[in-house]
Formats: sequence, C-alpha cells, structure tokens
Amino acid sequence: MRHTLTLFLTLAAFWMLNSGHTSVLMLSLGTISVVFVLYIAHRIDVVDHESQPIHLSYKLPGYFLWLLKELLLANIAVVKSIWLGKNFISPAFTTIKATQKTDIGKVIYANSITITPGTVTVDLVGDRLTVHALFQENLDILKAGEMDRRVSRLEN
Amino acid sequence: MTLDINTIVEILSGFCLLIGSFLCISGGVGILRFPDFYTRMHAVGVTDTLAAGMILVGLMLQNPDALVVIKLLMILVMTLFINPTASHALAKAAFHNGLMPVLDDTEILNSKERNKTTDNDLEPK
Amino acid sequence: MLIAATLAVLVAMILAIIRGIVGPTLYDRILAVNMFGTKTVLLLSLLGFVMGRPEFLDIAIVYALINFISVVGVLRYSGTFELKQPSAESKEE
Amino acid sequence: MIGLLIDITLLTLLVGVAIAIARMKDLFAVAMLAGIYGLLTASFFVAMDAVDVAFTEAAVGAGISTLLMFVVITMTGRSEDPVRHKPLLALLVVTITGSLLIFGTLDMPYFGAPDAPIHTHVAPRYINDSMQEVGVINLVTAVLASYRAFDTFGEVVVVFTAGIGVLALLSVARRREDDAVIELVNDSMHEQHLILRIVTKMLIPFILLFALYVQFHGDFGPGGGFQAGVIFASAIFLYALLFGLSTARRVINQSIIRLVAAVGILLYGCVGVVSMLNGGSFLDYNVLSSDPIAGQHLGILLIEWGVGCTVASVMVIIFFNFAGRQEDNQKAQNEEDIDANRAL
Amino acid sequence: MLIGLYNYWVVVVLMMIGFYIVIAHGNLVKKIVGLTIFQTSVFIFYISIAKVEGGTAPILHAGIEVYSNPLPHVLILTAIVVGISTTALGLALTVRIKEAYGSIEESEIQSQDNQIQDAHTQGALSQSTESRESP
Repeated sequence: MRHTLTLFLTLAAFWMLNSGHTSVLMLSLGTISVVFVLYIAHRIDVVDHESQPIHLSYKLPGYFLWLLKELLLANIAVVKSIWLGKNFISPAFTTIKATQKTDIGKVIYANSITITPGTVTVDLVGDRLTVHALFQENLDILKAGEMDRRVSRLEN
Repeated sequence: MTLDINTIVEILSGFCLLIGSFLCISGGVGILRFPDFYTRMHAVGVTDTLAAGMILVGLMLQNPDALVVIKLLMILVMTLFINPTASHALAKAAFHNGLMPVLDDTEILNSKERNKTTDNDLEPK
Repeated sequence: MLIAATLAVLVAMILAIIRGIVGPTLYDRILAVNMFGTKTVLLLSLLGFVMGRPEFLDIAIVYALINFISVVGVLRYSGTFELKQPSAESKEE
Repeated sequence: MIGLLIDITLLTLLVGVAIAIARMKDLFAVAMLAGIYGLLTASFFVAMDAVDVAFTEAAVGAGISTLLMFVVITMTGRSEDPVRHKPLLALLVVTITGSLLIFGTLDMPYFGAPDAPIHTHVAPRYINDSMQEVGVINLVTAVLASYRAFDTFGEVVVVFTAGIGVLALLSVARRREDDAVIELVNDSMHEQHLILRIVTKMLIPFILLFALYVQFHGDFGPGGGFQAGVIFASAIFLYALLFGLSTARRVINQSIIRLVAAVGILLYGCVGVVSMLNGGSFLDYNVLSSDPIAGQHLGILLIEWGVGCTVASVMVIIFFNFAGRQEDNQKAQNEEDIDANRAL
Repeated sequence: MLIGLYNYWVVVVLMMIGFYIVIAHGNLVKKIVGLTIFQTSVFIFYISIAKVEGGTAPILHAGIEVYSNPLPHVLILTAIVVGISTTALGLALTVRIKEAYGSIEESEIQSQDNQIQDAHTQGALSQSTESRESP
C-alpha cells in the first residue's frame, strides 16, 4: 500500500512537471492517466520495495554528492588516457565482494561502479561483482571498499 | 566594469558547454582509439555521464523557463539512470559469450589479431 | 558556445558511426549505437536552443527511453541473453 | 547558417550509413546500422522543424523497426548469401534512374524558398485560420485530426489491416503454459538480470505515463495518438523482453488487445457518424457541441484516443506474434538439437 | 545553386541506394531494409520541401510569424506508422517463406520453385501419356 501511494505521488509529480497545464480538463485527464498506469503497474506486478526504494530516499542525496565528486575525478583520468594513447592504460579484471544485503543495494553499488568511468560491472552473481577497469589503480580503490561501505550505509 | 548576474550565468553556461563539448569529442576519440571492447566501454562512459551532464547543465543555465529546466533535468536523470544499466547489460552479454578482455600490455600489442579471432568466432555459420 | 557544442556532438556522432561500421564484434556495434543514441539526445536538446525554440524537449526524453529499449531488445535477440552458467568464478583468481 | 551546416552534415552521414548498409553482409550489423539510420533521420527531422514527425520516427525507426528486424533475423539466419544478381546491370539501372531524377530536381524550387508552390495553396489557410477554425496551437494536430481527419482515418485502417495480416500469417495456436513453469523461469531470469530487471521495474510506469502524457498533449506541443501508441507499445515490449513473453501474454490478455485495436477504429468512425447524425458532414466536429471550437476539441480528443488505442494494440499484436513465432522456432530447434545429440 | 538543391540530391542518392539494394541483393531481409531506406528517402524529401527559410516548427507561439508547412508533416507522420506496419507485414511474409523453403535467398527460392514446376509438368506429361495408353 505504501509503495502504491509513493508511486502515485511520483507519477502525479511526473505528470505535473511534464505538463505544466492546470486547466480542469488536463488535470482530470492526468488523474485518469495516473490511475490507469497504476492499475497496469499492479497488473504487471512492478510495484514493490525494489521499484520504490522509499526506505533509502532520505540518504540518497548525500550519496549522490559523493558520487559526483568521484565521477569528476574518474573522468579526468579516463580523458587523459584517451588523449595520451593506449600505452597509458592497464586494463584489469577481477571479482570483488559486495556487502549489501538487499538486491536494490547491490544494484545501486553495481551501477555506481559502472557510472564511474574507468570501471564497469561486468557481472553480478550473488554477492560477487566482476569488474573490468581501465587502470589497475581503479580496482585497488574499489577493493579498499569506500564505495561499498557508503552504499551499505544507505541500506540501514 | 560591473559583472551582473546574467553575465555570470552566461559565462558559466558557456564554460559548461565547452567542457561538455571537449568531453564529447574525447569520448568519440576514445571509442576509436581504445584496443578492445571493454576499454571502449569506458570511453563511452565518459561521454555518457559527465559530457551529457555538462551540456545539459549548460543548457539549463541558458534558459530561465521553469518547464524547460525541469525537462532538461529529467533528461539528465534518465541518462544517469539508464546508461550505466545499458552498459552493464552489454558488458554482461559480451562477457558471457566468451569475449575476453585484453589484459596486459603484450596482449594489447596483439590486439589486432585478437580482434580478428573474435570476429571469426562470431562469424555466422 | 551553443554552436560549438552542437558541432562537437556532431563530431562525436561521426566517430560513433565509424565504430559502428568498423565493428569488429557485434558488441562494439551495439556500444556504438548506444553511444550514438546518447549523442542524439544531446543533439536534440541543443538543436532546440540553437533554433530558438527549446520547448520540444519531449522528443529527447523519448529518445533516451527508446534507446534503452532497443539495446535490451538487441541483446535479447542476438542470442546472447539466455546466459550460460556464469563462468565468472573460474576466471581470474 | 549553422542550421544549414547541421542539415548538410546529417544528410551526408545518412548517405554514408546507407552505403555501409548496402555493403554489409552480416545482417545483424545491417540492423544495427538501420537503427543508427533511424536516429539520424529523426535528428534531421528536428533540424527541419518537423518535431511531430521526429517524435514518431524516434520511436518507430530506432526502436520498433530495429527490434522487429532482429527478431526476424534470428529466425531467418544471420548472414547474407554472397552471390549477387548482376550487380553491374543493377548499378547501370540505378545510375540512369538517379541521373534522370537529379536532372528533374533542377526544376525544383530551391530548398527553403518561401514562395515555392507548396507553400502557396492550402498551407496559408492552415497557418493563419486554424486558430479560429480549430483552436489548437499545434498545427500538425489540427491538420491531422481535423482538416484531414478522413485521410487519417484511412491510415489508421491501414495500420489495423497490417496488424490483421501479421496475425493471419504468424499466429500460432498456443497451449496454455503452466504457471509454475513461468514462475520458475522468471526466478532464474531474475537472478541473472538483476540490475536490468530492477531498473526496468522502476522505469515502466514512467514510460507508460509518458505515453499518456504525449497522447493528451498533442494539442499543445509535439505529440498525439500515433506517437503515444508507439511509445506505449514499446513499454510493453520492454516488459515482454525482460520478463518473458509468456508472462507478458498472461498479464496482457491477447483477446482484449485485439478488441482494443478494433474499438479504436470504431471510436474514430463513430465520431464521424455522430457528426453526420448531428447534421454535419462525416468527421465535421463543429456540430458535436453547441460551440464549434468546443466541438473541435472534443472531436480531436476522441479521435486521437482512437488512433492511440489502435496503434498501440496493433504494435503489441505485431510484436507478440513475431516474438511468439521466434520462441516456438527456438523451441523446435532445441528439441531437434537434443534429438540429434541423442542419435549420436 | 549547389546548396539550394543539395537536399534533393541526397534524397535521390538515398533512394537509389535503396533501389540498388532491392534489385541487386537476393536476401529478402536485406531487400526489406532497402525498401526502408527507399521509404525514408521519400520522407526526407517531403520534410525538406516543407521547410521555409527562417521558419520554425508549426506550433503557434506568440511573436513568431513564419512557420514551416504543416501539411507534409502530417502526411509523413502517418506514413511512418503505416510504413512500420507494412514492413512488419513484409517481415512476416519473409518468416513464412523461410519456414516453407528453408531459405530466404531469392535464387534458392527460384530454383526450388522451378524444380516443383518441372516435377509438375513431368507428372502431368506422364499422366497424360498414361491416360492415352490406358483405354
């Protein structure tokens, strides 16, 4: 029920932000559409704690700021290697452990790795992530586990 | 000479767009220059995240219209949300189908032949 | 500056197309298409501003969504989606 | 100037991609390039101010068409036979035709000329008077749904007919699959594609809502029934791709989809008939309400809704039939393989 | 002069590439891709014609006087959706041909057809000789 409500609210916000029309006709069409989409979403069974991670929401902004900083640093490194040529990269490949308990936590972690240039999550099986990195150093940083800890902290 | 807020925003926007353009081209060069599929994927990651972000932020600063800013923001969020997922899916598919990454330097030198062999592997029967 | 950014995006598009044509593997091509899609989204956003009517950003949103769907579709039907048993553990380590 | 530069670059790229398509033997690569080709065309349409068209092409050219191509290639084989049928003769024919056509273009008015014949007949009326006559700020919607509604009706019928055609050619009687089996397959898939699945789950409601938004905002900006239908259908494709066709078939009832396709057209036709009953001509919305403008709005809303329903459901029907066929073929293939192995 | 007609020339070139694919390639799927290219060239032609120098998208907005011509946009918008439906129909036929002939190469289909035809004519001949002999 909680998830339905949040989905309803986000959908309504999505509609209003997109539309920007406040006439009665548009608002009522919007309400009908949102309810209809809610019905379909329930029918195809995509409303649950995984698609509506409300329990994480208030911690996410802080994490995103941190991720943004990481992103900037990683970009500089990759761009440098692009222009300097292939002798300056040292592709590496390894498996690391994710300490998150829930699926959604693992997904956030895996996507954070992928979104940072220089590292890509190649596989996610159980709690093991296979990561391909452009530089050996990237992997060392990942193994140090700062990102892992931060995502785990989101969970509880 | 006084700097009013509009000029500052204008300059900021120009700066963001400039960085974005540079990153865009870098990514494009990277996808051509890097030796194998997985490393190319990192190059694409650059353009997908920071370049897109910079250009979209630069555009947001260009226009004071709220609706336009919100839509740009929405595009930004979607790019940041969707692209890593797509990249991951792609990398996973490639990995599970036996496309092995080129790892150390000696292998990079041989990457030409490697690429050829992978192509042959994928050659239709 | 807008014009410079548009040109930069166009250049990146050309480079992506070259990768798409050269290949060599199917995955490289999919990667190129994916990147091309992102570039298209940026180009469309920029075009609106260049031509002075930035209110048509809906199209760019659709592109972002469709791009995702086509990548998933392509993976699904290139016979690479039903994964064999994960061999990650046997590799490395 | 910059507009012209973008225009020329995009067109040149289009030619490059088209030539690459012509030369490639691997059909998968051809389909990928066809996707790029669709994206390029759509960008070109935006540069040419045709935002509504770009909207449709985005979803169709880059999304659905590539997807269908892929499904078909998995069934028909990936590589093309290297033998060509008299390429020199073909080249000759093509060159002659092309040069004749280029000779023909010499008489065309220059690109963008404001006094070209096409801009002097009906277009001024659409641009200047449609606000008083129809009251919709998106002129494309006004022309599509009001001035040329009869034409659009025909197009929708064609789409519907094509859907029926695909149904007739490809539909197979399906045995009901066991729920438990579907459940099992789903669970294993969930393990394997965790990230994709969770992101898709988050995304689908928004794609659906976005499609409806496009449907109802066709009056104010680019959008309308055709675009909305295609986007809505692609959300369902995404679901079917990730959660399996049998799951999608179970939650999205096939007979209801077929019904909706027909109802869409009927709705369109009925609006026409009602306007006739009210004393107007077929699809003349002015008589639908006491105030002509209100009548126009009502009429456009209804027929766009009809178009949206039909297009969405026909696209879903087409995709489900192709994908179902593919799945059956795959199954048969697998069984054959197993038999062959056993024989060895 | 060169710039003024460039769009139309590109359209002709694209159309001819599509045409070439259709007549010179034997693979049916490739032929359909060729048809798509051909089709798209027509779309580009219409949209190019609709452009007015200095105009913007045909969505009314205060303070804008010049709009591109909306009529070709309407025609092409519907044509795109109809185009995908007909392409789907073509692809469906291809799938059926593959199932019936085991191939989608034109030459192979032709030769199989010829064999069947030959078998038929021979069968008919032998039948007629039989019928002549039997009384």
